[in-house]
Amino acid sequence: MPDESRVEETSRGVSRRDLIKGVIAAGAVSSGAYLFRSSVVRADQPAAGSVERLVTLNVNGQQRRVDVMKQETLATTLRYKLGLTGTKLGCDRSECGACTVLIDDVPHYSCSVLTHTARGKQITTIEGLASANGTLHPVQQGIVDQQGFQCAFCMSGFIMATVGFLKVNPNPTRHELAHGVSGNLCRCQDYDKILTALMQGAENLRKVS
Amino acid sequence: MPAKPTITPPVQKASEKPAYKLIGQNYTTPDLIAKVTGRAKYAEDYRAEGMLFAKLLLSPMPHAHIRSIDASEALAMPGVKAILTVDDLPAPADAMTDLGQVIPANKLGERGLTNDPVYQGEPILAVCAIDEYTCAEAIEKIRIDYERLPHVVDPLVTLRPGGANARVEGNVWIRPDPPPPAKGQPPPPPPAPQVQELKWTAADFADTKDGQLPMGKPTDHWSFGDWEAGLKNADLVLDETFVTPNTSHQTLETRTAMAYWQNGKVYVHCSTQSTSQTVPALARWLHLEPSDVVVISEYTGGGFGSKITSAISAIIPALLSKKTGAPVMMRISREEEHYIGRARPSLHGRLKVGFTKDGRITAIDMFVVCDSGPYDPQGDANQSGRMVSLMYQPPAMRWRGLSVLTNTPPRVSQSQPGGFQGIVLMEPILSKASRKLGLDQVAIHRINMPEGKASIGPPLPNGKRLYVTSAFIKEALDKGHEAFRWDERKALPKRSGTKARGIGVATSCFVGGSVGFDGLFVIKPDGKIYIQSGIGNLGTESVSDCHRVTAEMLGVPWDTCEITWGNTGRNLPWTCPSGGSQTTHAMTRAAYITALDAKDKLQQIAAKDHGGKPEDYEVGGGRVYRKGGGASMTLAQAAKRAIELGGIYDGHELPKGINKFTVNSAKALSGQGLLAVARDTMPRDGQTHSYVAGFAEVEVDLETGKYRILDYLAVADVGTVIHPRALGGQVLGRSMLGIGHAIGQKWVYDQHYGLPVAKRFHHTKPPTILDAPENMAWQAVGIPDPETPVGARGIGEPPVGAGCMAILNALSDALGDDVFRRAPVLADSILASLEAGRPMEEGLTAHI
Amino acid sequence: MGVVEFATNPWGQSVPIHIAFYLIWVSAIAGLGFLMVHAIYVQFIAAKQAHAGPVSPEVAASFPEKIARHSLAARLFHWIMAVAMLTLLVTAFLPKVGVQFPWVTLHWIAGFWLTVAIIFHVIHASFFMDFWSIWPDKIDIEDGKRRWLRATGKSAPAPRRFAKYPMENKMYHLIIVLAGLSVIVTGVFMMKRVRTPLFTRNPYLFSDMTWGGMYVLHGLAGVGLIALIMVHIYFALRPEKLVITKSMVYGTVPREYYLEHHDPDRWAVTK
Amino acid sequence: MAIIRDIMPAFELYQPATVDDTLRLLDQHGKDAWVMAGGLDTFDWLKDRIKRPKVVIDLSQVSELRGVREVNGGLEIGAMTTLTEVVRHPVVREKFSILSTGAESAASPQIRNQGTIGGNVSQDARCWYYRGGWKCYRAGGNICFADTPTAINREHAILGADRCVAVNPSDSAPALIALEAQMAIRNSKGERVVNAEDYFIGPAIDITRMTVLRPGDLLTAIRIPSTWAGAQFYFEKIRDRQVWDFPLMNVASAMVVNGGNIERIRIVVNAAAAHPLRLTAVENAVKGQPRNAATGEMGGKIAIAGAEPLRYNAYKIPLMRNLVKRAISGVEEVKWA
Repeated sequence: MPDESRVEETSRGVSRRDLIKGVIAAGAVSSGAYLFRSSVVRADQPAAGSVERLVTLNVNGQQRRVDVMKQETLATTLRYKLGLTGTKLGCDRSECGACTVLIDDVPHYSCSVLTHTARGKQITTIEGLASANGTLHPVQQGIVDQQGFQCAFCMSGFIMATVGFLKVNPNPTRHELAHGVSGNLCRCQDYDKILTALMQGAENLRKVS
Repeated sequence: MPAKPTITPPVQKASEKPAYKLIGQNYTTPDLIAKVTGRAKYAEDYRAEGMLFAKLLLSPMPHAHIRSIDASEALAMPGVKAILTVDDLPAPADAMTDLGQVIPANKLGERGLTNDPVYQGEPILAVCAIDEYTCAEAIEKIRIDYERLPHVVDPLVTLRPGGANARVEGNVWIRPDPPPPAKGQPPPPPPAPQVQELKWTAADFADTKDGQLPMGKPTDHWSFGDWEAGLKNADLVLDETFVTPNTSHQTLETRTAMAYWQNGKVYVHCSTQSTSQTVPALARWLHLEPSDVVVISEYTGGGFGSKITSAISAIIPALLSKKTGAPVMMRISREEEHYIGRARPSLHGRLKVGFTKDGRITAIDMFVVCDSGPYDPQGDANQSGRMVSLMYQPPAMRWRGLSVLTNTPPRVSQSQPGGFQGIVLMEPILSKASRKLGLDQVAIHRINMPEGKASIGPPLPNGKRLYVTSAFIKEALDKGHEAFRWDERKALPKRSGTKARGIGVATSCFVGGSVGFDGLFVIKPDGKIYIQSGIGNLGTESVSDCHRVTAEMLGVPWDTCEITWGNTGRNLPWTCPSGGSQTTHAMTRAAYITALDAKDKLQQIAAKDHGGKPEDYEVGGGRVYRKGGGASMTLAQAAKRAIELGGIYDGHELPKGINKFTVNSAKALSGQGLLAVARDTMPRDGQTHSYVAGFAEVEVDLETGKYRILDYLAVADVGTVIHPRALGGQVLGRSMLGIGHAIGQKWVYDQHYGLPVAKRFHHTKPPTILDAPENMAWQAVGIPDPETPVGARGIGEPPVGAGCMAILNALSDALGDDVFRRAPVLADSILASLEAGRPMEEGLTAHI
Repeated sequence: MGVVEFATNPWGQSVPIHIAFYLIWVSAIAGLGFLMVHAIYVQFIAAKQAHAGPVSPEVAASFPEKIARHSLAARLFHWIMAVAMLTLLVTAFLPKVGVQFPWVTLHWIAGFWLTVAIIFHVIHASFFMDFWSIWPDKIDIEDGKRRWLRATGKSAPAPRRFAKYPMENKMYHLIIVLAGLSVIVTGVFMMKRVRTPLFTRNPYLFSDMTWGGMYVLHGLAGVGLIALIMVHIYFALRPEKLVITKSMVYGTVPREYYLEHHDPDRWAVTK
Repeated sequence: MAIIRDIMPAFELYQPATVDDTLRLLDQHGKDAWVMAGGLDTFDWLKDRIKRPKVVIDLSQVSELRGVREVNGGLEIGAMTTLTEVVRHPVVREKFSILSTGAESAASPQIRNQGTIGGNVSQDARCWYYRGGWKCYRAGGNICFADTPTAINREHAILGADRCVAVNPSDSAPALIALEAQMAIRNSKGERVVNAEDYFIGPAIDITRMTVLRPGDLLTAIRIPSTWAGAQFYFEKIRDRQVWDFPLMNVASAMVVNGGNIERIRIVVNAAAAHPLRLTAVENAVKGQPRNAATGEMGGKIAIAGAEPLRYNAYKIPLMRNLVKRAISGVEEVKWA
């Protein structure tokens, strides 16, 4: 479709600026805030298993140094400190799936993972799916093909859950895929169209791989 | 078992297929790539330099008065910047209905923060600090001295003699009768509603048998026809009580907002259904000029009626930002959303309905009690009667009702407000009648359905009743009857071992459009069409769908259209609220008439340059050309000429009658090309409504009470289909919202403390993907509405009632009558009733 | 470290819920402490008790060998109460100090029997016994003073012999009545909070605050009883008091004891 | 103190790498320590700021607690093995399928990817009053809010209630008890092993705990003997929504049938009481009986003896009767037309 490329450019044009602004600003906010927090959180006495504040995370193939509180969840770190706001917080209680990311290729609710637990693991977020030149991941393409989802707040979670599930079962039936993404809630309740789009995505993925 | 009959995929008959190039075609919406890549920015995704965070302190009591607040310790904490209380808020502001009508400020209305909390979870104050951790610690250091007041969370409990009142002023809303209009004057606006105390007598409660709704004094009533005679002469009269649930909207994105001030203007990044309409709403709450408010909401994570304009909570970060001089983000948590996120009011309903032998309704006597929450009166009670009067076309009807106040979270319209409850109260009676009269469910629906310019609602002062623009629900029923293979399924056995099967049909209707809004776009010298859209982007895709009409009318390819949306700083026109399913109708009309304005200007420009009269010219294929060939110019050339000509052509002169909001935007865009701007003043005979017929098959496990939905088909009468995939998403998505009301969604309150115990999704039960029917399909009748140029109506609402009741009617078909008497119907009530041979769940207790 | 534990009720109000359970140890240690001090005192410090005016043999001879002290009913009551009370203490406090077993049913059943016993006792004592014989009177108080003065080496007239019940008995009974009635009254209401065949449950019978008060009173009286019972048993086992303990079994005291410790005018026994 | 939810209070975090380090930390911090496995139960308590441990000991780095090992015909499952790993393990699926079915019915895929078998059996009660932060018996208070005249208690206990009427929500626990699993518990003094059915305790014994674990204890492994390998299994879970929701009730049975007669059987129901209920009376009654509907009916009737409904959970009695019946005789084949 000719209009697609255009769409891609404009929408990216807009959001890339926001994204960059986001990253810089988020950095500023968190570090500013964080210097302060350190005086409140008591410093740890060295003991077996005690954790450092400065950790290195492997996010979407990049090593990111980040200053993390003990009680900080991965979703918070990704969104507020690394500016990766494609991962959404819908319930913060592992009841909706909007925050789903891949940790070593396995779907997890990033709202319910301590950032410290994700050290040394491969974290993949929605921002890490499309290739650098902008080519969409086959699952993302499947959604574009079928106009899947409505408000799309749940979308990145669904996509990550699907990508993770397809690694285990690349050729699912509609029913199997439904079970695969059953840990994700859509309040627009667009489940039927979502499944159609994700099945399309699975097919796209089989074609390329 | 034989192959289960499958649902034939939706197809529009050639005869129905309109001769459009873009309308009725699928396409990729301009917001989709940003969405799939995670770059789409919702309110919480914005960050600004030095941004502070805010969190709310919520009332622990359902009803109280605050004697004093001691925040000294909190304010002394390093990192705490400010605290906002109700004393910092501007005076109460006007509210806006689903349809954009302004209701003057209600002095008992909600204010966002309060010293007199009327429900547990109501925000008392907001703390602003350098991060949320500090906010939380600060809030725990604040000491508040509450005087606890009597509370009530059950609308029937407060009506009992001696029952507590939810407000000090009383427990019901009264609408005083408007004074009679002066000679030759238009009728005055209705006076503001008042809260009064109303208690029913012990006798009112004593007279009713278990599970039957007592009917004491109502506060509101209307009727038409001789309903008493209608009931007297009926062959069958059913007197049934049914209770609908309170359900939170539970948009997946909470109503988070971030705000900052710049040169006297406030910039609010919020989660709202409507873009343009949110500006005046915020302006009212903040006591600002609309021109000083900029709303940024490119993407909204769902609304369903709860974010028509997300004004009330959005002013908190705005005011804190003013106080602290820094951007402020107020992230609303899921639990906070349960409190301030709005909900659909429940209706307790009791209907007496008369039927003839062949199933035609002779009269309806309807009584409803609406749980209106602690604040503004909800229209649901009255709307339920209106929609029943349209959907089932009773020759005579009486409606009585009252809106009761309770100490539970504020209510607001939710998809098909009132209409849904009306359908849910009425449908069980229709399906019971079909069994009592030995009639087919589809038949008994069909015989009562509206057609053509069917009447709706109570008589006006002049004695006449309003009527709708059109209704093709009978066609929808026939289409569905065939596609669902109704008769084949009917022939299947109902029982096998421990399983029972049933099929159900239900019809539903609601408002499908409004009129009178503006369109605005510029054809620039690059030949592209720059469309300004004030429509909210909450997932319906109407934000771009409506503008397909522009491209269609100008005969240009879609990729020459650039849509600007989601930021009122970018010069958007006055647009309807994205609610009540009015957008597709209202804004395709606006797009249509604005395209006519562009055509007209193109023809005039062409005539000026190439001679002849404007009407000698035609617009299409990206050109304006003389009929029968000859002179022509491209839109690019025309745009250049428009700038040279100035005046009306490039927007330096603007037409009368367009909204002030649009005027400001148009002025800002003037001189950039051919500026098309117009207000929808096109005639419309009747009120626009849409309709859906839902068909379902369920299988019940008689040993556990669990049931599966095997198939669901929705057939929609929405006039012309603009964007099939988006329409399908709306039809089945909203059907699922209704199905959620049938299979699980609810509130649970402990009446002793007046507190909610169900606050989590696994308590309130929004349906998961595995609770959805195993097969779902949709179809559209596709007959254009005669009263609007493109013939398109909205569809967001009617699928809800059809979805809910097709399921419950199928359940009754499988299990027989009197197994349940309220929604939702879960395994426990089915199993308990089957075990006891009568309805076992409490009929009338609220929130169980 | 407060004596009472508070909790936040569903409305966010702070209400008492029960006593701080370290009080169990406080009470136990206090009881132990008292009896050790007392033992030492009696052993090494206390002067031989002297009573005014010995009784002439003629008078003495006029009394029976065995003086009836407790009727059968009174003894039965005492032992039923004792069993109930010990069961209550054990079921109440062992789980709190880490010995876990299903205690609630035993506890309320014992409580039920204690209540029945007490009701019986009140009626029995009021109408079938010399009701006033157990309450301290003027003379007891004067003699109390005298004993104290003499014990502290000051000069005072010798205290008279006791009436039916020695001063200690009377004081003890008085305290037991207070503690006992507190646990019983609160305990009866608390049965509305647990499943018993006796009442239909209604945990919302009182406000959170009132309930809290009851639990605290129940607890305070309860831990109080730990010390009281310890002391009671201690005295029952002391050699010089064994006569009285036996009388709670057999019902009588020997004439000699009666004449030495009691004043026939104040405890008239039928000759 | 004003109430605020959704922000975790600060705590000290330890991520030990070995069991020994973990036990040392547990001793060092005693009552202040909170042991976190998958964290799904933990985060609720912390995010609601209801429980405020000074120290959280995260077991995620203790590799010796992960994985499934075959031990002479049976299995030893590390406590930190995720439910997904258990569900997908070939031997579990082949010989002890009741466990994979049970574990697979829990929560949602992402939760099973992170939630552990140890955490699933040790999770706290889900009574909405208790989890809402109401200071009830289980929370150290002096009342059960779920058993009052206004209480909404459709999900609560019909058996074994003692003041508290909460139920145990685990979906894998009944399967493990049916398989005669044993729980290996370690503390600094050494290891003790308890039968799965004795691992859970009711409110009568200790109203504030769900299991025998005390401060300093660590559940290290779950051992499944070969006793029931390849037996006939039945597991069924009834819940409102097909994802996330805790059981309204679930049932697990392991059975050896010989010549149509039930030779050996173990049958367990959960979410009926504060701890999983092994139905020994039913087991004894049906042993030796033919495996048919009549025997199932009989078993079902025996199972509900003494059940006491609350205001809103009477349905659980027929539900338990029917589930037990099915667990014995299986579900009838449904034939349409």
